[in-house]
Amino acid sequence: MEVLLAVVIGTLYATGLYMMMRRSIVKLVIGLALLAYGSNLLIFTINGVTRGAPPIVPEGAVQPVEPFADPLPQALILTAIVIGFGVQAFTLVLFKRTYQSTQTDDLDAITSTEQSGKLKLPDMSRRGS
Amino acid sequence: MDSVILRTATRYLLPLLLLFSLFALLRGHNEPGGGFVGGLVASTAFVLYAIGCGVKSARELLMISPRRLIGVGLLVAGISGIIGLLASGVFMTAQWSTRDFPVVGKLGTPLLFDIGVYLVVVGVTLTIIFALAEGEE
Amino acid sequence: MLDVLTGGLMLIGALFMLVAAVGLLRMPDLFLRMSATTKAATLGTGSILIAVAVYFGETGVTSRALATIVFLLLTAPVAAHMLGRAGYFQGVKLADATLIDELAGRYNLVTHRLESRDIQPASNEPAGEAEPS
Amino acid sequence: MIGAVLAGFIAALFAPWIHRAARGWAGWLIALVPAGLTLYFGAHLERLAGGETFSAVYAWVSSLGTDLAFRLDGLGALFALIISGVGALVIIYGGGYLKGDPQLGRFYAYVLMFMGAMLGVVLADNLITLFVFWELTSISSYLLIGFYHSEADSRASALQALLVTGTGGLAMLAGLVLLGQATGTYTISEMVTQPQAAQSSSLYGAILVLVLLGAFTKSAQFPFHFWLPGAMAAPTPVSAYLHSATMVKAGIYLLARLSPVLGGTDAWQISVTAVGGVTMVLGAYVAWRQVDLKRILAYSTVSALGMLVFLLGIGTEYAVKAALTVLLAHSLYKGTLFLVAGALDHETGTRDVTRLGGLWRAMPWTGTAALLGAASMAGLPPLFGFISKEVFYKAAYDAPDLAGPLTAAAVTGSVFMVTAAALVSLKPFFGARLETPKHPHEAPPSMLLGPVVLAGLGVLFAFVPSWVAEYGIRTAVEATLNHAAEIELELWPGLNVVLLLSLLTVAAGLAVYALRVPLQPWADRVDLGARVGPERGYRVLLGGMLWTADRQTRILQNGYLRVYLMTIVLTTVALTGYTLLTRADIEGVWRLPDARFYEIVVVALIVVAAIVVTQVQSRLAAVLALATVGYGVSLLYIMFGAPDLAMTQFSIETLTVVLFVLVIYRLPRFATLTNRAARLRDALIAASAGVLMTSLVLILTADTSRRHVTTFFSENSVLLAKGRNIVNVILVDFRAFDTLGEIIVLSVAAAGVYALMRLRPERERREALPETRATVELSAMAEADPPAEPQAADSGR
Amino acid sequence: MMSLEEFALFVILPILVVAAALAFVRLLRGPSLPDRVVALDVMNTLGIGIMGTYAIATDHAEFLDVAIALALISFLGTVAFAYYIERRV
Amino acid sequence: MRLFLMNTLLALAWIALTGTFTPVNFLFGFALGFSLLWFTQRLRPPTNYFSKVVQVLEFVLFFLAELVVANIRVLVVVLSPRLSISPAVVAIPLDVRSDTAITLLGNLITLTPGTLYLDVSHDRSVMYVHTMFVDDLDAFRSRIKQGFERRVMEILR
Amino acid sequence: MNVLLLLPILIPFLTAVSALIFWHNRAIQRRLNVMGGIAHPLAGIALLVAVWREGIQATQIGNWPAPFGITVVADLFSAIMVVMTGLMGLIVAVYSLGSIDARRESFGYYPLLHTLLMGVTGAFLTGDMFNLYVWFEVMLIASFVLMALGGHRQQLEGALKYVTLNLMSSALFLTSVGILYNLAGTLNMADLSVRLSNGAVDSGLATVLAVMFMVAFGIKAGLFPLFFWLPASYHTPPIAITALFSGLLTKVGVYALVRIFTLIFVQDIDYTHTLMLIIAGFTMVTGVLGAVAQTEVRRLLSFHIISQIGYLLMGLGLYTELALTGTIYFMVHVIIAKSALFLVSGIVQRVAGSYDLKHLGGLYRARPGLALLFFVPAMALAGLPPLSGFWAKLALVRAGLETTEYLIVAVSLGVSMLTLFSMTKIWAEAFWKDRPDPDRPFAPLRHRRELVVPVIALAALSVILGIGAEPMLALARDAAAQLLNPAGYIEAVLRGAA
Ligand code: NA
Ligand code: NA
Repeated sequence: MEVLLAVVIGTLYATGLYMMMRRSIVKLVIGLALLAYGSNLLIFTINGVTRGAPPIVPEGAVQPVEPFADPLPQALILTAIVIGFGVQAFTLVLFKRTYQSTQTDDLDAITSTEQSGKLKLPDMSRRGS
Repeated sequence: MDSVILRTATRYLLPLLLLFSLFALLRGHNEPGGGFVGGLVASTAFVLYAIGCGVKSARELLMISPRRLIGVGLLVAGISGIIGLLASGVFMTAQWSTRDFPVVGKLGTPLLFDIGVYLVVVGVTLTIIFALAEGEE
Repeated sequence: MLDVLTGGLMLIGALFMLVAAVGLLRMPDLFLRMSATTKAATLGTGSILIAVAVYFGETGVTSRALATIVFLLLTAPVAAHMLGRAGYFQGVKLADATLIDELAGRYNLVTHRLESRDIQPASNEPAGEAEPS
Repeated sequence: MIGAVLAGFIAALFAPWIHRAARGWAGWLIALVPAGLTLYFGAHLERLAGGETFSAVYAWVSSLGTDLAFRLDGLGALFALIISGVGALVIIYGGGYLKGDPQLGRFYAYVLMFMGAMLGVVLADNLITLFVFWELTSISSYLLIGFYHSEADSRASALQALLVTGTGGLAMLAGLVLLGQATGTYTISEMVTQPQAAQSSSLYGAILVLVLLGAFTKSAQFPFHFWLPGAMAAPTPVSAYLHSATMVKAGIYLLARLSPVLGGTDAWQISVTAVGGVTMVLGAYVAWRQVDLKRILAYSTVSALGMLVFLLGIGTEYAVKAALTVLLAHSLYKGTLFLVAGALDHETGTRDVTRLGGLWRAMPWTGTAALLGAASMAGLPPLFGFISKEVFYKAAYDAPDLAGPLTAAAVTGSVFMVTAAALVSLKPFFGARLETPKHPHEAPPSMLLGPVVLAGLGVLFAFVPSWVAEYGIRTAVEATLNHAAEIELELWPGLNVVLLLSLLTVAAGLAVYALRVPLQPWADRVDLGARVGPERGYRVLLGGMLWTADRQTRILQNGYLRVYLMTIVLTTVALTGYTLLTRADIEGVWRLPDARFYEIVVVALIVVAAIVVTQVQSRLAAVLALATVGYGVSLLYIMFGAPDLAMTQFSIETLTVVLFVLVIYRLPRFATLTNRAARLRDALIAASAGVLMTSLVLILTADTSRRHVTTFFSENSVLLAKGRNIVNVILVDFRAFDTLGEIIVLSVAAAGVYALMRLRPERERREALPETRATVELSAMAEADPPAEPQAADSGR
Repeated sequence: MMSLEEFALFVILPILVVAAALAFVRLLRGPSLPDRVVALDVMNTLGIGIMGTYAIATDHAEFLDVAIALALISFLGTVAFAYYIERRV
Repeated sequence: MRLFLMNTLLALAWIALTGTFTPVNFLFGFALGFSLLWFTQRLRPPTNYFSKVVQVLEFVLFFLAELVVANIRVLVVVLSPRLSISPAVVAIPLDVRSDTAITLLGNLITLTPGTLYLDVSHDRSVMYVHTMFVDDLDAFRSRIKQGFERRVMEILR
Repeated sequence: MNVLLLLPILIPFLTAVSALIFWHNRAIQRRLNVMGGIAHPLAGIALLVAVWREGIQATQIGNWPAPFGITVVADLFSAIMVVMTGLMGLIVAVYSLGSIDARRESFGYYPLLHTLLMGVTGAFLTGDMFNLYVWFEVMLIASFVLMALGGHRQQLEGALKYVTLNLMSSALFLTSVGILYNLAGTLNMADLSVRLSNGAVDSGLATVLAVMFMVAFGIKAGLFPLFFWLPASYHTPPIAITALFSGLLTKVGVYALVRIFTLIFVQDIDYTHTLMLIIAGFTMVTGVLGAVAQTEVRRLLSFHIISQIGYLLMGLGLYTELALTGTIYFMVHVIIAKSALFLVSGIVQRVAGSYDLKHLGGLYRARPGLALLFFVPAMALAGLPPLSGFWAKLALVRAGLETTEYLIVAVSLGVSMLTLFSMTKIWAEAFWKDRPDPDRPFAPLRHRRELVVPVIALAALSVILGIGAEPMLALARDAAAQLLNPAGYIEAVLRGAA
């Protein structure tokens, strides 16, 4: 199963990074989200996947029944997800405000904080559609 | 939005959602759930209400400003840790009641902490969504 | 015996959900798709949840399963209604087979208020640009 | 002794205040400090001559082997006397020269600070302490050269001097540290006792080069000499003090001080003598062809410094004696001439020798001092300069190797020095009276004291040569060589080759002076320095550095976020990938999946949805596909025993969708902005990162037997933490500290969103675009009036 | 003879995930945004079913709680989407 | 009185949710319910539960039957090779006016055969319904009115 | 002792929470800000004294034994950094009173400020890798908001890049922590140290992971070629915020690097630490050249941050006691000097109306006091003896020469020359040069006390740290010794464990 999950994880990282390297603000933030899925799933996967055995102690028992999923990575991911959510919410709004302020969502046009105007990238084109 | 059935459904859903949110919160120590999910469900209730009946009504219903709720939640969580500090000299050491309660099991500072989490999550979600919804007049 | 009941309920549920999905895929317009899915999905989920209740046979589980069903019954139509409205404002095309559209032209496109009689001759044109598919 | 060093710094602190309080008398008052120091050092001469040394050690930065160790020996005393003595005169002189200048207070402070630093250099017995003061002299010099800071020239010259001496200084620092390493001590007096330690070290070559770099830049040796004429932008008393009498001699001091440790080797003799010789000839040659008095003096200083280095390179006992004699003589006559030049400038308004002439009558005292100084510089008897010239020639003439060429170089340099001396003394004061911008008067007493005293000393010393030899030169030579020496100085050594050479020198020098106008065009043709000289090199280097800096920054910090991201991704992939391939064992990693049908479908769904996200044209459709990915991931969590995780992920997913919808429905739709090639390139880069992560997962999941702390949680969750849901117990108890941080993050994010939405710059709020305003918001339908929010009071602070 | 748990795992779950895949095809094809949202909504509902089934398959009632949470919260997502589709027109 | 009932119901719902029937849990649930009711008091339109129990039960059975029938019909259509549908959006004049009634009606319509509640006009006089199969518009209208609206009016009266 | 470890975290926490609750009352917030600002460094100093006297302090949050619970632990290095955090917090808190506008104050400036301090302090004190991630995030989100607070276009543009690139780093950090747990089965740093050194973990994979951490922290620290976010954003928020960021944020990245590359990843020093030296060299050079190319003071100083990070990394790469002493001392020095420079430039802007050297001038004559306040930290930064930067440089140079890493020494000396060059550039342009627009008078400085006192304090510290370098150097040396010999740390953390 880890093999398939490994492929999923690779895909999430790749698509996330690809989206981040676009020129659109929205794609950027979507890319960040994909990246977050990727890292969460990676932690989940590498620390041992156990089919259908949540780390919950049955009522009346003192210990969970073996085999059970490692609870610690789950707790870590949970924390990471929630943190990621907070950060993402802020990021989204920040990007929206940036768009409103600059009146463009083309990241290539958002360079005014650096003295770079003269450098042209080979793959830059005017806005398409 | 002028939708009768959304508005009506929301009014009936709200108590149900809140009830479930408390359920999730209180039971979280033993079953899936906890302050975070509980808080999210509770905020869902208010967000739905805001969509159905307007943000202003939702704010009135909530009574306390979501931002203050954040502060209160953090304070509750902090206090739960400080209780441990005062009682045993180590921050966040759990202090438990001696007897069991239904659903919750034993009452203790970890639950208080989770309540803090719950309040923070409600406050945070609503702060964000209300602020966005009220937009930029 | 209970196993058979559970299994049967699950199977019925799963099949209805499959039908809902097929309907979603096959139906020619938004409204027909929703028409197919709201029912089938609700019933399908409902059966599975009842199967869960039967399987576990605990008060807590049963009551939660039932609560979920009630919730679904309460919310699925609301969601469909909301999406239908949205579709109307977006100018979603009705299937060619549609006999009549008595709603056409009755939404005020500015206030989004729905009237009981026609307020404009034109059928509903989208007020803004539609999302390209 | 530390008091003597610190006196300058402490006085510097109070100097501006004294200046404000004492007005015109401040210079005289402040000069009491260096004058007192002169007496203090003078009072030690007797006992120094008796072979005593004085040292004091105060713990300072012991962790780095740096103590405030000071040691007064003959060499130090000679320098210290020059420093404090000339310092006193220059301060008095400066009071007159800069009378009325609002910055005069600062001038006193800087000069005093410099003096303290310079005393520190010559008294320090610890290499690092020496370096500390060394750098302080550089920075004082920077502040003083830039004294007329409104002038772009002054600023550029100050910078040039700082960069050249600073760079040399840093090289020297490395050299000194290496020297400390090689000898095992930073204490100079200890180091001197074991010269073989450094010279036998494998680092000797590096040490030598680095230390010499420091000394040569500071002492304006070719090819680093060019900063010194530039430094003439400083007020003239500064030039006299720093750039002639003292600071530039710090390099000489260092060479002398370290000559027992580093000297005596072939490498030392060849490099030091050669550099000194070239500098000596070149400086003098350039000097006579200048028209600015100060530049003439500056180049002649370069030449004199070359002379000193040249002598120290020869390194015989006699050469050292000659060097120290020349040093003393030079300080006296060059100080005189600079102060005279300042007086001329001050009184006439120009320093251009071609515009000065016949001033003797107007400025007789100044003229006298000038004549005495220049005569000393030219090496005429009966002046101290004559004595120094004699020993200089003799040192070259008696050099163990290559005496012929060395003597020739010495004579050549000296010839032009004579010309230069004539130029600064004869030309302004004699001949036809020329009109000057200002009507000349005799300089005020404060400005006469310095030149007259210095010139007078030049005469006086010539008549007490044995006293000077005994109390000034001998102890210094002994301190330098670290062994006893016999020193004699005579005003009249008798008729010999050296005297003949001296006569020849004076005659030739005066001849060049007389013929200087016809010679000038011929000389210009020989002059390569102006075209390919080191100053040009400095400019090219500086310009190249600026160009590189600009270019590099433009390329690196180009402003394009996607390029930044690409760089970071590539760096990560390259470093991690390389390490993985070279360091990790990746056997047995590739294996077949063991999966169930529904798992495969879910996985496929996620993969397809993720790819769809990248390809879809509609933003909201992308959000929906993203949500599908999220739901799919949640399903995976369900399937692998993580209900809490799934629950959280589902809830978050939904909330995220709501947020996305709330936020992005106003943003413009996607457009394809990059071309196909760029997309392909990015896809490849992204895929490489994906492959890396996939490989990592495969490698890491090949062995999952490494749980370590988990058992504790499962064993104690119920018993000690009283909860059955272990994940939740971890979150609120075992690792509640994490959760505390987590809710803080959430809180701050909420505060941030709130602030972003509500707190707008004034201008932007006023100019809110119509379409922005017209957009319907949630509250619109609820007839919302803005809720009670804090007054964003713009009381403007 | 297959146990109930196996039945859930190897019959019911595959049906449900296939249904989800079909719904996803609709999500891809649209054509309108509401169509896609309907598809997502159906996928959510399927998710509830999957979790119920999984609860049976693994004999862990905990998964039901997840299903409830999903039901409660995903409704909000659909409503919000619908609301904003309408608003942005 | 009505509030007390609601409160009790909520307490019972709590017990159902938690699955633990003990007096303490009931009291706890009651307390929770009380606070919720207090919290949500401004939302509630008047209803009368007690007398309607029978009608409600009858109604539920009717509805479940409709739901099953509807689904089978949809199943048949969806799976038939040719989609034999004749959709329409129909305006149906309304007699009920209350929010609750309209909501209930709308939900019922959506959940039953081939029909989908779309919206109600602002003045609440007309409801718009989408249907999958229609031959006769009037017959359709009256089926809705008789089958659903009547029953809804009954239980909500 | 427990309390001493927690106070530096709890004080800013309670300050922030109280300020959040009094969201509507600026006056109370300002008072809370000062109270918290004073209490924080005091708590830090108390902790430092305790560590100095009694050795490494550790406590287990929730009383769960290490390595299962989360450890809060302070060795000398941590404690020094905590004191610096408190100090910078106080300085900026006071400066903010006079420089942050009322609107920002109304929108949570003070709670954000103290949350940032809390995050930084937490990062310095935690003994757990995942908890470190959490504190990093606390610090980051607070910095995100502070950077964007006010909503000016430049701020938003800067924040966009700042946020995106830092989130990349966070994702990588998180991934690496997950892998670390997979490899070692524990998150406790001391336990990790034990398990990585006793062969329980595949050392090849550990090296791979080490490199991943290097990149993740490298982004936060602003290393070459990962620093882009810094020059893109640091000059955009109000100067008090920039000063705080410059003083603390990248330093947390460096702290993390030092921590893990002395405590945990020391199994392949030849590879990892050599790599670090290479990166350090490039970081120094590209940073300083970037600075040289700027004409805007804040940008120039921002590029310098990068350059100085190179020095900090150099010490770690050399990995000797002297080198780490240099790094720690350099850290303290650069926090003080750099913040002072930013704060001074803020005053310059208030007086002369610009941050741009082209528009500045004439301040040497008109505001000599200000000139002095600039000159001292500027020369300290350039490494002029006997100011603080010199000793830092000297320690590193000595360490480099002793380990025969001549190239990096040469680079570091060259870079120090360029640093001097760029400092004199500001000096010459803003202070010496005449004012280009003589008609525009200098503005009187309002809120003089709040603005000037912090700067004087920093300049004085820089001088004291230079002339009286020995105590701090001795402290840094002891801290370095602790770093190089992790046994004490491990013992202190795992003491209670089985
Ligand atoms: Na920084
Ligand atoms: Na930073």
